[in-house]
Order: sequence, then C-alpha cells, then structure tokens
Amino acid sequence: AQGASSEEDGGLTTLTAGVIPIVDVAPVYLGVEQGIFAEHGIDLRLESGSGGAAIVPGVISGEFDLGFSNLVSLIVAREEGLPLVTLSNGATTVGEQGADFGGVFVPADSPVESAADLEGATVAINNLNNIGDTTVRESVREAGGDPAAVEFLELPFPDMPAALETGQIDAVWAVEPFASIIRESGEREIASNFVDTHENLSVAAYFAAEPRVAEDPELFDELTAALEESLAYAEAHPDEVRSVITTYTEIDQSVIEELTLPRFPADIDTDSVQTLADLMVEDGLIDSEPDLDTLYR
Amino acid sequence: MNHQGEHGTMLKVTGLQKVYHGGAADVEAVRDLTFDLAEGELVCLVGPSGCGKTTLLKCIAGLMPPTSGTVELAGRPVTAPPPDMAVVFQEYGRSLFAWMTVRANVELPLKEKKLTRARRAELVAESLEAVGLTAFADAYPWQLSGGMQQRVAIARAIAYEPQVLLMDEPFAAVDAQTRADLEDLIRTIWRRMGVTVLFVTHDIDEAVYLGERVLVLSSSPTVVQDDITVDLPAERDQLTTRQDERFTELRARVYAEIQQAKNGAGSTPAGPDDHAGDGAAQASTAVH
Amino acid sequence: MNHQGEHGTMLKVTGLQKVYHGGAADVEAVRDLTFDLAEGELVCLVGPSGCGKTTLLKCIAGLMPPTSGTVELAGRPVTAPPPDMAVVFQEYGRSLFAWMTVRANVELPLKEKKLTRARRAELVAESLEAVGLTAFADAYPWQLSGGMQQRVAIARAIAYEPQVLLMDEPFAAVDAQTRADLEDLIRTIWRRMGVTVLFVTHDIDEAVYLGERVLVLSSSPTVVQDDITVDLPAERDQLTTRQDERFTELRARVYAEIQQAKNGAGSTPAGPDDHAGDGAAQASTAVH
Amino acid sequence: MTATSTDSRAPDPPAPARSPRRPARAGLGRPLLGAVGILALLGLWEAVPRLGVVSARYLPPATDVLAALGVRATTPGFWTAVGDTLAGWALGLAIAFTAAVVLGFTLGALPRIRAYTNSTVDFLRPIPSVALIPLAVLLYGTDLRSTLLLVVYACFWLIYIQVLYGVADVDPVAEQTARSYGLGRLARVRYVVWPTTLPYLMTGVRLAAAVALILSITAQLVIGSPGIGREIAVAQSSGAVESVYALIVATGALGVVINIGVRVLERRVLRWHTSVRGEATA
Amino acid sequence: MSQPTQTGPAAPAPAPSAAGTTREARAPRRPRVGAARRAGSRALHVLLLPVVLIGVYAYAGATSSSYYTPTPDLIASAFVELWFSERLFTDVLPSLARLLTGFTLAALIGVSLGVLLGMSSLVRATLEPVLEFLRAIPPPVLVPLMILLAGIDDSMKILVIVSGCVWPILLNTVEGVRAVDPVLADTARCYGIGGTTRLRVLILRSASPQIMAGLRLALALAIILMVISEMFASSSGLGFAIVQFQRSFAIPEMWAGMVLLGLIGFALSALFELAESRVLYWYRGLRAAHRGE
Ligand SMILES: Nc1ncnc2c1ncn2[C@@H]1O[C@H](COP(=O)(O)OP(=O)(O)OP(=O)(O)O)[C@@H](O)[C@H]1O
Ligand SMILES: Nc1ncnc2c1ncn2[C@@H]1O[C@H](COP(=O)(O)OP(=O)(O)OP(=O)(O)O)[C@@H](O)[C@H]1O
Ligand SMILES: [Mg+2]
Ligand SMILES: [Mg+2]
Repeated sequence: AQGASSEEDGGLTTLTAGVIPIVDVAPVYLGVEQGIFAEHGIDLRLESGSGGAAIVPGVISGEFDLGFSNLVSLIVAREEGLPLVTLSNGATTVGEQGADFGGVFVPADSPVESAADLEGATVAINNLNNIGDTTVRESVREAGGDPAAVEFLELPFPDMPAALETGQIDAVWAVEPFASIIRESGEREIASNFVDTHENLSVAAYFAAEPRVAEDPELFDELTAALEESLAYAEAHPDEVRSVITTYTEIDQSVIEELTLPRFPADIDTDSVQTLADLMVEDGLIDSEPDLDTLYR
Repeated sequence: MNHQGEHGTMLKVTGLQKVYHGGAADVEAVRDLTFDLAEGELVCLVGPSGCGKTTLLKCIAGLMPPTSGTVELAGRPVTAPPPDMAVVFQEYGRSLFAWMTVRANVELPLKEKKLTRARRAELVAESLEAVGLTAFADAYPWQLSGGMQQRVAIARAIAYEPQVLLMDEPFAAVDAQTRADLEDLIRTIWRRMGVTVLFVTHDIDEAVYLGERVLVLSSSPTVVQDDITVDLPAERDQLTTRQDERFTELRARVYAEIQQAKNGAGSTPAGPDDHAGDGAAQASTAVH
Repeated sequence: MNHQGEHGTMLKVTGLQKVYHGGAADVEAVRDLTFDLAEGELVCLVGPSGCGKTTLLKCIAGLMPPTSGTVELAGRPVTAPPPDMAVVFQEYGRSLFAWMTVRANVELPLKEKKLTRARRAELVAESLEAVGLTAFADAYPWQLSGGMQQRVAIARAIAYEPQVLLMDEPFAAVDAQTRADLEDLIRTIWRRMGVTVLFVTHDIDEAVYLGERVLVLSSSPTVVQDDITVDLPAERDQLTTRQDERFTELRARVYAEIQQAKNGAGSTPAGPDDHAGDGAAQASTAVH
Repeated sequence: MTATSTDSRAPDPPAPARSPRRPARAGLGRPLLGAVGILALLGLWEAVPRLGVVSARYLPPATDVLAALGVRATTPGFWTAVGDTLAGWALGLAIAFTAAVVLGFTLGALPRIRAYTNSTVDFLRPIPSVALIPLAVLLYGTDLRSTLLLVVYACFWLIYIQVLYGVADVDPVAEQTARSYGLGRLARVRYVVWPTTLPYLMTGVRLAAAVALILSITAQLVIGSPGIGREIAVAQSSGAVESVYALIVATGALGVVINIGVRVLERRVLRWHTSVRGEATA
Repeated sequence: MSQPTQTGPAAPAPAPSAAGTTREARAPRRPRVGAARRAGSRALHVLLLPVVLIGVYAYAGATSSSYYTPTPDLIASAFVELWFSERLFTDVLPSLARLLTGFTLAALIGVSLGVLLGMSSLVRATLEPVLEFLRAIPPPVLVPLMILLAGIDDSMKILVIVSGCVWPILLNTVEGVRAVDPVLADTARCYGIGGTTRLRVLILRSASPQIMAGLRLALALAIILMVISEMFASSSGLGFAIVQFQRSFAIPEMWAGMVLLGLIGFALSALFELAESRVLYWYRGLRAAHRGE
C-alpha cells in the first residue's frame, strides 16, 4: 500500500490497516463488512499480526496507512519523537466495576481479596511499562496499597490462564477473550483496573503518520469519518460485533457469547488520556508531562 | 599337509567366503579358504594384489563377518575381535590416532590391558627402541615420514604382547636395511614369546626368510593355491640364510606359484604343475 | 659427477634445505641437497626411512616452499606446481578422491588439460589396462585393495602424459609379479615418451633395475651421499638383467651405501669410504 | 571349483540369494522404526494430559489435536497457509544457501581476507532475527520480503560457518594431488573442496531448513504476513489451544518431511562418504 | 618462510628425547619485534572491517537518516549510558549466566545424544523423525508448553535456550561420529579399546572438528535464544531490555542492546576460538604439516 492514496481501484482508494486479531478491532471489520468505508471512497484492507511490534514501524514506513494501538504506547511513541497522530477512538472501558473487558484475576483459593493485597505478589502483564501495569498500579493505589510493592512480570495473554491455574503466578491482568476463559475456569476477579483509572478510559485508538495525514488531509478526513461511523455502528449493534469476531479470530463460539465487549465511542476521552499521562509520568514511563494536544489530529 | 607340529591348532579357517555388497555389483573377495595355524607358528601369506589377503585378515580379526565359513581361534569361533590379538593394518597411516603422540598411540592399548604405569612405560620404551623411534616418542604421527608411521604401528603391535599377531604388509614403507632389522625383530619376538604370527607380504624373499610356512593365495576366485613348508633352520640370519641353497629353491618355488596365481585360474590348491596362463584373470574379481 | 648426457638439464636442485616448524621442536628434514636431472633421465632415489625423500619430492613438485635453496625446472624456478608434472604420492590411498570412481579419478587431470572426450577415454582405457584395472573402472577407490588403489594412482600419473614424473614408493603395495610388470611399464613409457622420472624406492634391486642413476641420500642431516651411474644396457629384462653380473655389483654397492647411510653420520656427499658408524644418527633428525 | 575366471564380463551371477535382503531392510525397516518413534512420542503426549500430569485444557491430548488438525486440513485456507509458509521457506533458504556457499567457498579459500571478516561475522551472528523485525517492516513492509530478510539473515550464518569448517577439512594429500596435476582454483573447488565440504554443507542445510521454517513462521506470527504463523497468532490470541497445537503439529510434520527430503538427497550425493557407505557395506 | 640462519656446524644433534634441556634457541626465528607486529596485525584484522562498516553506516545515516536507524554516535552514547551502569548487573550478568548454563547443557545433551545416534543406525532411524519434528517447531510457540512443564523462572528460560541450540551440536555430532575413519575404528576394536575409552580417544576426538563446528553455531544461537527466552515471562535481562526498548520506541537504546549482543558474541567467539585451538591442536597441525610449515 505504499503511496496508497493514488491507487484508484474502481473509484475506491485502497488503504491498509495494521491491526491485532482481538475483540477490540471488531468495529473496523464490521465497518468493512457493512460497506461503511466504501461509502467514504475507501477500500480498507486489514492486516493482522500478533503484536504491535510491526504495526508502528509499518505505519511509519507507509506500509500501513493506519494502525491500532493502545494509548500508552502512542503517548510514549509521540514522546520519543515518532510523528503519530490519532484518528479516532479505538476501544473504551465499559466503566463498570467487575464487568469490564479486562481485569485482574487471582486463583479462586488465593488469599488476595483486593488490589491492595497485591503488595508483595507477582502479577503477569502482557507488556511491561505499558497500559497494563500503569492501570493496575492505579488500582492498587486506589485500594490503599503501595504499587511499588507489586512485582510485574511479562507473560503473553494466551499463556495466562495456564500460568494462573497451575499456580505459577499470583495474579494476572487479562483482557477478553482470556478474561472470560479465566472467569469460566472459576478464578476470581479482584479489580477492574481500567475502571479504577477512569470510568471513561479510552484504552486504544486508531492512528496514522502525521506526514501522511498532512499530505492528503481530505482522504484522512474521510477515513476518520468512516472510522467514527463504524464505531458508532458497532456500539449500536453488539450482536453483529459478536458475529463479526468469528470471521477473523478462532475464539470458541461459547466464549464469544459470554465475553464482555468494550464500548466503542467515536471520540477519545481526552480527560481520561490526561489521567493516563499523569500516571505515566508518576510511574516513570515518560520523563515529563506530554503535550497531548499534538497527539490528537 | 599337516603343519600343526607339536602344538595344538591356534587358528582354524574353514570354507571362508566373503562377498562385498557395497557397490553397484557384488564383489566376491574370497571364494573358499581353508587352512589352519598351529599355536606359535609363523606363517606368511602371499598372493596377487587384490586377491583378498586384507579381507581374510579382517575376517580373522573378527572385524568383519564372513559371508560363509568360519574362523576359529583356540577352538572358539571368532565373532568379535578376540583379546590378545594385535593387527598391523596395511593402511598404517590411517590406523594411527592423529591426536595422540607416538608414545600415547603405543601406550593406549596397554592402558586398556590395565597394565601398571611402570610396565607400560617400559613396554613403550622397549618397542619404540626396537623400531628405532625413541627420539620421536613425543612427535605426532603426522610429523613422521611414511616409514616411520608404519614403524609406530609395528611398535604398538609388539608392545601389546599379543598371542596372535596379524600383520598386513607391515614393512612396505621402510628401507631395505630397516626392513631387514625389523624382520629379525619379528623373528626374535616370535621365538621368545611363542606368539602365533600371520604375516602378509609381497616380498617373496621376506616370506621365505620369515615364515615357517608360506601360504599362497590364488587370484580370484580366491582359494589357497599352495601351502609351502619352509624347511630352513630355525636360527636364521640375513646373510647366511639368504645365501642358503634351499632358500633360493623355496624362493623360486614361491615365485613360480605367485606368477601362476596371478596369471592362471588358480583352481585347485594343488602343486606347481598343472597351470595354464591367463592374463585377464586379474580383472575377474568383479562378479556381475 | 656429470650425468647430463646429451640433453639439457631438466631439474636442478641447489642447496635445498627444509625445516619443519610445525611441532614443538623444529625438525630439519633435509639439510643440503644439490643434484640435477637431465632431460629424459630416469633417476632412482633411495635412502633410509625418514631421511627426507618425500619432503624433497614435495619441494620439487612445488607443493612446499623449501626453507632455503632452490629448485629449477627447465631453467625456471619452481614456486608452484609446474604444469606437465605428475606425482604419485606415498599416501596413495588419500591421494585418490573418494567421491569419484576410478575412471573419474584418472580422467580428472585430463579434463583440466582440456583434452577431447575421445582422447581422454582412450588415455584412461589405456592406462587402466596397463595397470590391470580395466574391470574396476567404475568402482570407487574405497572398494579396492591397497595395491589396486596404488595402481590407480599410477594409472592417473601415466595417463597424464607428463614431462616430469615424480613417484614416491609407487609399488610398495603390489605383489612381486605386478611389481615387475609395472617396472617394465615405467621403463617402456620412459623410453617411448622421453619423460624425466624421479623414482623413490626402498627396493634396491628395483632402483638398480629401473634407474639410469641411483641417488643415495644419507640419514639426517640429509645430504646426497652418493650418486651411482647404472651402466647397464638400456634394453632391460626382468630375467637377464637381474642375472647380469654388473647388476649384482651395483646392487651390492647401493646396499652398502644404504647400510652406511643408515648407520653412519653421512656428513659429506662423498664416496663410500669415509664413514664412521653412529647408531644414534637415525634419531638425530630433530633439531633444537 | 574349476571356475572360469577368465573373462570379467562373463555373466557370473554371484550369490543372488543375498542381494535382495538389503534393499528390503533399507527400504522398509527404517521408515518403520521412525514411525515407531513418532508413535511413541504421540503415546507419551496422549498419556500426559490424560493422566492429569498437566491439565488437558492447556495441553490437549494428541488424539484431540490430531482430530483438530484433520478438520483443519480439509479447509483450503490451511493449505494456502502451508503454501505461503513454504514459499517463504524455500525462497529464503535458497537465497541464504547460495550466498553462504559462494561467500563460504570464496573466503574459505582466501584465509587472509577471511581474517579481516571474522570479527564482524562473530559480531553479527548473535543478533537475533526477531529483533530485526521492526527494521524489516520498515524496509520491506509486511510482504514476503520482510520474511525473507529474517529467514536469510538467520540461515546464512548457519550454512556459512558450516561451509568454512568444511573447507578447512579438505584432506591435504587430496588437495596436493589436485594441485600437482595442475587443477586450477575453480577445478579444485569443484572436484576436491566441494565434495569434502558436502557433509558439512548437508548438516548446514538440514539445520538451516528447520531454522528457515521456524523463522518464516515466526515472521508471520509477529508481522502478520499470511501463512501458518499468522494462523498460530490468531489461534493464540483467541485462546484456541487445540488449534495452536494442531498448527504446531503441522509445523513439526513439515520439518519431518523436509528432513526426509534432505536425507534422500544426502544418500544420493554422499554415496561415497564414510557416513553413508559405512551403512551399506559389511 | 623465515630466512635460515645456519644452525652452526650441527654435529649429529644429541638425541632429542631430552627435549627442552638443550634448547639452544635456534637463532630467534621470530624476533620480539615480530611479536609486536603480529599483535598489531591481529588488531588490524579485528578492527578494520568494523571501522569501515561503521564509517559507511555513519555516512549513509548522515545522508538519509531514519528514525529506526539512528546515527552511530547516538547509539554509542546510549550504549555508554545504559551498560556502564548497574543495569550491567541487573540485566546483563543474569542473562549471561543463563546463556552459559543453557549452552553448557545443550553441549552436554547434544554431544551425548549425538554420539548415541551416530553410533547406532537403529537408534537413529527410530529417533530421527521425532527429533526432526521437535526441531522444526519454533521455540516461541513452545514457550507456553515449557511454562507448563518448567514454570516461569530461570529454568524455563534455560530450557528455551537448550531446546534451540542443541540442534547444531546434535546434528554435527551425529555426522561427525558417523564419519569416523573405519580403519581407525577397526584398530581400536582390535586392541580391545571399548566403552568409554573408545568414546574418549576415538569417537569424540575424530568427530571433534565437526562437533566444534556445531558448538560454534550453537554459541551464537544461544545468544539469540537468550533474547527470545526473555521475551516471555520475564521482567529483567538483556533480551527483555532490548524488547522493552523496541516497544517503547527507544531506538538508540535498542541498537545499543544489539551492539552489546554483538560484542558478547564476539567475546564468546574469541574464547571459543581459544578453546578450539587447544582441542583441535592436532587437526590444525596435521593440516599445516602437509602445507610444509
Ligand atoms: N569395501 C569393499 N567393497 C567392495 N569390494 C571390496 C571392498 N574391499 C575390498 N574389495 C574387493 O575385494 C577384493 C580383495 O580386496 P583385499 O583388500 O582383501 O585385497 P588384498 O589381497 O589385500 O590386496 P592388496 O595386496 O592389494 O592389498 C578386491 O578385489 C577389492 O576390490
Ligand atoms: N610436518 C612435519 N613436521 C615435522 N617434521 C616432519 C614433518 N613431515 C616430515 N617430518 C620429518 O621430516 C623427516 C623426513 O620426512 P620424509 O617424509 O620426507 O621422509 P621419507 O624419506 O619420505 O621417509 P619414508 O621413506 O619413511 O617415507 C622425518 O624425520 C620426519 O619426522
Ligand atoms: Mg591388502
Ligand atoms: Mg616418504
């Protein structure tokens, strides 16, 4: 999709998105399926990999026209001087304690009762120094514990259920579909860290490279509009979201029916991002207060 | 022909046949060999190039299973290399351990025999002395000339103090003088220790000078073409023995046999009378 | 001593010294060799085991740089293997390419000579025929006996039709009869093609029977101990020549020289008079 | 025993009874043994979760996984994925092979120049391909070329080092023979160095074949270009344990098939080598 | 070849068995200046190409700088800042310890299993498909299973390292053992050399050139696998740090980590070279001997 905007294809402009095959990106799949992008003159191709490792360089190099990433990563990248801007919101916490699409889990027989009890425990997080540990620390803080006393350890989400069940780890922070899998095997949820951080927390966003956007602002206006429309559509049709998930993941049907979907508001809650940024400064993920205004397109 | 002398039979080869299956066509290296060696006998084996001497030796040493026939050593059938047997290989260079010094090469089998350190040192020193390599004990085999390597292999065999000694053209790479010395060395050891020796050589003089008997193999299909008793006195000497009239006679006889073996279709293990020359015989090893 | 005969000098070795630095101690393999070969001469080289014959040959073949001294071939100094020179190595087994059949082994150098396919086939067939291995053309070297491998190496050398032929104990592993045949073969080729031959052997009879001259090397420190002209008729024959009186004389002379070379500290390239026995000489190759 | 040993071409069928025995053993016995080995592995795998050593949820029994694989194998998508993976594998391996062989032989023959490259080679070799992924994506995006970069980078060193050791293993006597017969540099490489290096090279190829497979799958897994790797990624992030194992089995099976191929090749090209001929003779 | 300085009127040299005693320094073949020169040329060998490459890279970077390929000075300063700190002890040393443990284990397993497989064609035929199966599986996808079996502590990481770098050792050992010279093997059998002695003096030694090739490959692989193993279930270590830098877009730091990996590789390789030159002393001597050195 290099220099994609010129590639006219039946009147449509072909754009490529780098996404991760998880529940959160269902709206774009839905948008494509519903023809929302086509209506905006865009033929959106979705490429999925297992991790973010390839998405940011892909967007920077122009391989992808847009990508999907959590906001902590985006803030860090921006701070490190990568010219990234957000296009629209990606996924937002459900905002309900104990019923979010991600949370902190402990084995059923664990002595840990609340986030405060995590002091001295080891918690598995998919990526260290990222949104997971930042928000879990906040949960600990809110519950009156000392976040510095919590040990974090990296473990991919897919390995968490097994690690938790075999007792190799005290607690895990997991998101859907693993949250459901863990719940199903009877483990206990002790905190909803996103909710603890901000009840409207914008967890992830769609983003693009600033120079690309500046090059062709109209195209990206259309793209943003299509994204927002897709998000709104998804928000309005949860059943369709559940069914579109089956097309790009292999999540078990029974799990799909159970799992908690995030909310898909179209706009980023800047207030929640500010909270997040403050926490990042506090935890030392970044050195100074970031200039968030430049992050939003 | 009965050569067992006063002792019992040490080595008994019966109807030995060996066919190699490796290549595209099967090769019958030996057809049917039957002979035996008495205990403490020194027998030389001669025969045309490629007639199967090495093959025979390897079968006797238990390194290769014969295709048919049996080898018995001191009454027991040989299926694996028997203890107390030493072999000097024709490919002397490849039979030395390149990563060990000359001394270590000679000493290694002695270690396996669980001799004391002192005894080992003594044997190594003696045998290296005997082959004239004392000064090279700490050299590596690849620092030696061909003849010297061959002498290391010989030193290793004699230091081992075997009951049976198989040697495959062991003096091929040494000079005439050294060769004479080594011949005498072998005879001395043989007489002193009563070891049974089977000695392959291409040098007819050597065969007659060394052996109590000379076995002549035919060219392939290989059988024992002749078995000549060397009725020279036990006390031999490079000068006098070789000038002995009987020596010359025997030598001539062996020579004739070999010539015949090479040219003729060595069919029966018979005397030196009934042979018809045939030049192409040498090429007939490959059986298609 | 001037042996150049009617032709010019083909090979000129002057003050050749070779010291091996490889091991712990340096070893002086050859001290000071000076001699030359006329074009089309057949010279035999004899000397005690380990005296440096192989070393000398490798220096002549341009495979090793001498420590000092020079080798000149047809007037040009040798620094790399010269063209039109064939070498038969003492380690015949390792000099054959295990991954090629006998035929391919013999043919390979001819390919490099850019001969036509037909000519190559002819040469290969002829030379294999000459050494009696026609039937084994398609076998691999490791399917052959030691003597057969050696004959392949010889076949390769003669098929190459070199101007200079260096042979390092080429008949060590073949039987007496084959050896005699091969000796005659070498002489025939030499006479027919006018090739210059340097032939290392341990067999004194062979040296005298084959050569026009016999060079005797001393034991180390190695020098040319004697240079004996073989004044036998050019037309030689296994039976008559060997019975010739002159043959016996020459043979005795070479034998005496070698014995002396082995026992004495051959210091000067002198005649057979001035030698004092020194048993330890053989051990003296290692220079510290 | 009045044999007519006069003519070598005389049809003299030797002990024909013996001949058929070996091919039978070589042709049937080995794969059978191999199958026994694989069956034993599967048996162990079946037993471990069934006996509750580990939870069947995280290590499903072999039969379940094979069943899942069976189902998957009926879908065309699976075979496209296999095809994509193999494409990256084959191309990457071929490029790495060519580059490593050419460079290995060149530098192996020029020890002086090689001395200058050693430090750099030692420096570059331990850099993990996986860490190069961002760079690969930056350079080539997510298409095949990225995968190729990673595959080639990882495999190149394997073959290269093997070739260097192989070149060093040339028998000096053979080498000298070739030189004395006037074989030029190229001819020596072709007739002497190459055959000597072959066993090393074969090992290198077998190593690299697996590593190429691993990296082509890892690249797909992380970058998300199409292939088995991406299927694994999707299955993993969906928590579909059985699918993950099914795909792993498919990967392993590919490895076995590839190895069989290399072994067959080896038996052909190394017929003369001790390691192969030793099993045929005696 | 050095010029000969005639060794005096060498009277038939005394029997050299008493080597060393009469080592009348054969006219200093390689004077001390030579030693210095050799050290210098060795330094040149090591440094020339890297310097040239860095130069080219710096030049290319100066003309077309990219975010993911920072200039050498940026990498260098990041390098100094990162690794000349206590991170060396918290990240690098534990990683190195795991690396060496893993490599050692892999060497032991690879060589012993390799000898077993190399010596018995029966065992080989039985196990080869299984091993090939395991070999083809990417270590990253095996990590979950390893976590199940070995937990998430160091043992899992060592297991990852072993499971990845055992293969070159294993394969090379198998091939090396299979290629033992038959004449030598026969010699050993004749002289009753069996069991562990046979293993020690025959099999391992003659296979050693090939085993060394395998070990050398495995050494670099072990470093790579150390990084991979730290991508899972870890919170410290060199590999972890590199991944972390990469993920947080600290690109010069990431490159600094890679440079450290390279340097570790180089250092280990140099050590290995030292060991190899001792183990393969005979092998190199043998080859040099035929070249006439
Ligand atoms: N591995 C093998 N495969 C096939 N044929 C073989 C093999 N080894 C030997 N032969 C054949 O067996 C025959 C006898 O070989 P052997 O080595 O026993 O002869 P030899 O009597 O020792 O000869 P020489 O005196 O030349 O050493 C030869 O024709 C040879 O070609
Ligand atoms: N690579 C080497 N390193 C050290 N010394 C060596 C080396 N090669 C040969 N020598 C020594 O050089 C001397 C001469 O060896 P060379 O092989 O030339 O002897 P030769 O005359 O061919 O003996 P032979 O008749 O036994 O083959 C020997 O003393 C040997 O120990
Ligand atoms: Mg033989
Ligand atoms: Mg020699």
